[in-house]
Amino acid sequence: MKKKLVNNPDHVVEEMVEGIVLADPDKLSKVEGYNVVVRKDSPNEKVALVSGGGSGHEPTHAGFVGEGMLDGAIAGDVFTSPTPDAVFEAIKAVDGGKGVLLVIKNYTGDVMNFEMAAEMAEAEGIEVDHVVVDDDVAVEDSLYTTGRRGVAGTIFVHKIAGAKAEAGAELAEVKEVAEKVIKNVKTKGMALYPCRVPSAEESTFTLDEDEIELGIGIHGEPGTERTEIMKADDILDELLGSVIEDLPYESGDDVALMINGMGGTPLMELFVANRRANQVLEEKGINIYKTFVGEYMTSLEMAGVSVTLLKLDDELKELLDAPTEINIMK
Amino acid sequence: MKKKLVNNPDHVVEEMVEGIVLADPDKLSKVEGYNVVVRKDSPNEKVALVSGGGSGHEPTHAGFVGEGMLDGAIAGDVFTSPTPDAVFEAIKAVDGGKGVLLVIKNYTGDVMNFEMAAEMAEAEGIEVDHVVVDDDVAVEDSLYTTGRRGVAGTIFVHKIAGAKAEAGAELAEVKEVAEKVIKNVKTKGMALYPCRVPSAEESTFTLDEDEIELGIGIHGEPGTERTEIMKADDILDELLGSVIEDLPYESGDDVALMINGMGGTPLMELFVANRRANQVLEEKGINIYKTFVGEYMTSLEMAGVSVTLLKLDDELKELLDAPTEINIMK
Amino acid sequence: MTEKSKEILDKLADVIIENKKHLTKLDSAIGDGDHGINMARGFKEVKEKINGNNYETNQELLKSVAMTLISTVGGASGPLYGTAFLYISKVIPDADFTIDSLIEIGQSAVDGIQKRGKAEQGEKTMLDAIIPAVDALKESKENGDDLEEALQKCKVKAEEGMKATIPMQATKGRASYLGERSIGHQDPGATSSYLMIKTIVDELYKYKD
Amino acid sequence: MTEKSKEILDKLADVIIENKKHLTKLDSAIGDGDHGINMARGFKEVKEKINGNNYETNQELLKSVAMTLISTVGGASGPLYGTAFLYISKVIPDADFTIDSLIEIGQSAVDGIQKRGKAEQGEKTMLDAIIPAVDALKESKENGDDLEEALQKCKVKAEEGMKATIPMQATKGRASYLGERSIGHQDPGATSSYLMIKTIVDELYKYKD
Ligand SMILES: Nc1ncnc2c1ncn2[C@@H]1O[C@H](COP(=O)(O)OP(=O)(O)O)[C@@H](O)[C@H]1O
Ligand SMILES: Nc1ncnc2c1ncn2[C@@H]1O[C@H](COP(=O)(O)OP(=O)(O)O)[C@@H](O)[C@H]1O
Ligand SMILES: [Mg+2]
Ligand SMILES: [Mg+2]
Ligand SMILES: [Mg+2]
Ligand SMILES: [Mg+2]
Repeated sequence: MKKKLVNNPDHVVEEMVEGIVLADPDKLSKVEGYNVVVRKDSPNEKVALVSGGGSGHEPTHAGFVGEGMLDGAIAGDVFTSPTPDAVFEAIKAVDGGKGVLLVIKNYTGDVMNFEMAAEMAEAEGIEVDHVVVDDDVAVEDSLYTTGRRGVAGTIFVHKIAGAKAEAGAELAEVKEVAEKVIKNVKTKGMALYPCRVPSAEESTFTLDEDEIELGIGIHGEPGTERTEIMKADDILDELLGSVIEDLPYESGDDVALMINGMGGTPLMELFVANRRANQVLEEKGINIYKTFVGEYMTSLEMAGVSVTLLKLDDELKELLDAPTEINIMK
Repeated sequence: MKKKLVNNPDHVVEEMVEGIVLADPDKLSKVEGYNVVVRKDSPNEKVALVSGGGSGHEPTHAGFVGEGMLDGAIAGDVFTSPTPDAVFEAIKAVDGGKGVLLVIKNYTGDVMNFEMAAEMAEAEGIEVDHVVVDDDVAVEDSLYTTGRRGVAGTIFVHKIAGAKAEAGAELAEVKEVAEKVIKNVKTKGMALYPCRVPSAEESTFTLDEDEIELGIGIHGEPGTERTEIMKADDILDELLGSVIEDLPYESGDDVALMINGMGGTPLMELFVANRRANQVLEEKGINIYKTFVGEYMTSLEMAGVSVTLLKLDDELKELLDAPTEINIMK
Repeated sequence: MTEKSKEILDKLADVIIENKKHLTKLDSAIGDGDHGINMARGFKEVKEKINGNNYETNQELLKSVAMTLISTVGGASGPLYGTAFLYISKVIPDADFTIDSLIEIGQSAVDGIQKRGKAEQGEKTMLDAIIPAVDALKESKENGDDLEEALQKCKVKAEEGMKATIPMQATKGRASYLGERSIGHQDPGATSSYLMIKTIVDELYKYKD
Repeated sequence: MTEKSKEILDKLADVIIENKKHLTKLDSAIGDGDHGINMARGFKEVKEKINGNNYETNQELLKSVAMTLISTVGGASGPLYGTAFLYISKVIPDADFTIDSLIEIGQSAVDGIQKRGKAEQGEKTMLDAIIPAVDALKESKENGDDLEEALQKCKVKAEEGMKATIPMQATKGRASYLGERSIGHQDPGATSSYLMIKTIVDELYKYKD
């Protein structure tokens, strides 16, 4: 996959951010000089939610900026965490005096850059706290690693913490509910075909014509296993099986289900995947409270799917259902 | 692209339709024995809107079934128009006594199969009328062809006719506004990479690693021109140029803009395209009333983009803005 | 009486199914590469349908074939062939076929296809195989040919008609999007029509005495 | 005084930019293939920044370098090297470097990187090149080596440390996702650290008298 609909790869993130804001100019604005998208009505008198990371995961993150979800999003270079000054600009733009919660995906670079930004903001008297999302069950969670990666489960953190903030909660309460989501959300993904960053000559990884990769990350980082291509139902059984046994999700649990396309997967295939996920969950007695099928956390044009479960209690259900301007989370 | 997330290709449409309904079981239901999706609350006391066609264009058509848009959608085999009996079932399921409008995309097969279904329905005393969408400016519109193809502009017909029906209009009025949309909507698309139907061994067409196809249809039908890969801005200038001069859209016009991904295009690239489209329209003095960026009318995993303009008057604006359950059209 | 018709239709279905790849390949060149798939899907159903049911009359039998094609083929060819068989079902006698009854059958097929598809001869469609075949029968009638002779001429004309689609530019159906680029390819629908006519002729020939 | 430091930093930037492909390739094997891209982007900015400005003190100069790296490199290496230079800026003298001041500078870099990244020696990171280099300076001080000797030993130890990352299993950063599969590859961050230390040593050596 050499061809791309881009101009100069060095400017692709900036041009994308301009395109995002131009698609919804009444509600979004760009922070001058930075690849930062914020709600046009910022700052609001509420706890503000800020997230961000490398680009290439669209609609994450800027696509979730809007009432009921994020107040600001920082777009780093493709697959590269943004720098602290950009994060700091986002924080300043959205802080309405009630403090800012940073939602960070668990990558060393993201964590450090956001922490530095938090220090900068605190030095200016802005109250800042953060949570780190690590929902990818494909990575071993041990004291001897940097821990699990943050992937599609992040969207549920944005939605639920966003609703809590919108409801007028304090920073500590918003953080608390975000951490409840993080504790109850698990994801596993796979790839059929790799992606290529606009500035690179080659794909980050390669897969043979009869090979797939299970447990892959959203930057084409290696997964847990390379196997022969299987049929969709078997792939789903494998992904969902790992997710279910990890928490574990049990009979009688209410869950939100996300079938997330990695960027190059036809929607047709995501619905075939959703069918099997429903069958498996029904067999296990796990109740689907709400289903999300589509592209939420992509990896450029990677073909593949990830499956996310979030275990819900009454509070999380209410916040998941709360109104938001973000169409694909309604 | 040989690998797909499917089971038996012969059952892919049926499994997809099951997956679609399972994703939204409170609002959608499947007509038993047919690949037909209808609003669960059907029939309603209003003019009903039915569309459909070959599968592989998701979210079209079933993804647009819901309050404010379609009442029913028929999913044919991949890239093959559905049969009249399935269309007839959809008509029967949604008719609430005020008649049914069929929205047909201009392909010989679609037109004939829907017309036969209409005859069947009329024989049972159901009032049926139809419109034929032909927005693809890439095809020459002459008396000596079957005319232009129906592509992404169809979504605007669904939205606006759907809103009119929801508002309580009569069949003739709904048809009239649908035809107004058809007269004012134009589209042109292009492909960077082809798609492959699940049952086939090979892609419908091939493109070299430095080649793109302009004016391509949504089934990989040949376009107007094969050229070397160009940068995004040049591609947009070309597509939008053809669209603008066709109606023509003129300085002072208000338009809705749709930047539609063909299935395998990263959202990042669609936003880069949107940026250029905004620049071009601004230069020409054409006002963008509302922008839609995303996947609306796809062609499986084809990589590429189409650009649609709809010229709006006050009536069309109001109907475009009218509430709908369909998230991506809000 | 329906036994003989059933056998002909069964054989006709086999021929279409055997030619699935061939028809699909022709459609890949100027259409969307599914004509063989569509037709084979439909005629597989036809075989099951007619062999699993008893029909009192040829009319009933043909109507059943028509409805099966209509509800399983899809695409452009589904309604066209479906309507052709539906129109045929209205005129087909239970008596042995004569040149007269064959003309009536053929003309009904053409009427059905034209009613549905609004195409004329020369637009690079199935009609380019069927119309010459019906014309041949009419000519035979005027010339006073016997049935055997008439059938042979009918088959030859259908084949010539099919081949005559090669230099034509399509102005109907999906191939018309190609404009001039549709020239030089044989039309898939004309090909499936020829295969059907050929099979019917060959089968009738078997029973000729 | 800042002229000499500027020259060293300018040379250091050149070396990193020259090694863009090499560092990226190392990162492709066990990371996400952007270390060289990230570092080159940052040090290109550093060159522009320092050559376009006048600085009164080395502290000012180093702080400017730190802030530039922090705001342009991104990824994991941006905040780590940025913090290292920020910490260095707090201790760097304007006087000629001595073993003592070099130890203080090196230790500040280590402190900054550890404050930010919370890694220890042996986790297959940049620290595996830097810590041995600082330890060498400390040893030289105890042994009473002269500056020249100390610098040479420092460079050798940095290179040994970089190479020692090859058999290590990564437990920090992106490479840790690979688990045992990270073994057998040289760490890109340790490599860029070695290149910086080598350049500084070579440049100081030039001015040694
Ligand atoms: N209007 C028409 N009248 C008669 N035959 C037609 C017409 N349009 C298309 N056809 C025939 O249908 C054939 C294509 O059938 P098929 O491939 O099954 O459908 P589709 O074009 O929908 O994929 C063409 O080769 C042509 O012979
Ligand atoms: N916690 C850490 N402490 C010290 N160095 C680290 C740490 N995490 C990563 N590194 C270093 O960073 C290098 C990778 O940098 P880079 O590729 O620029 O960032 P990213 O991993 O975000 O893509 C690794 O080779 C390693 O030496
Ligand atoms: Mg990186
Ligand atoms: Mg077709
Ligand atoms: Mg076809
Ligand atoms: Mg890296």
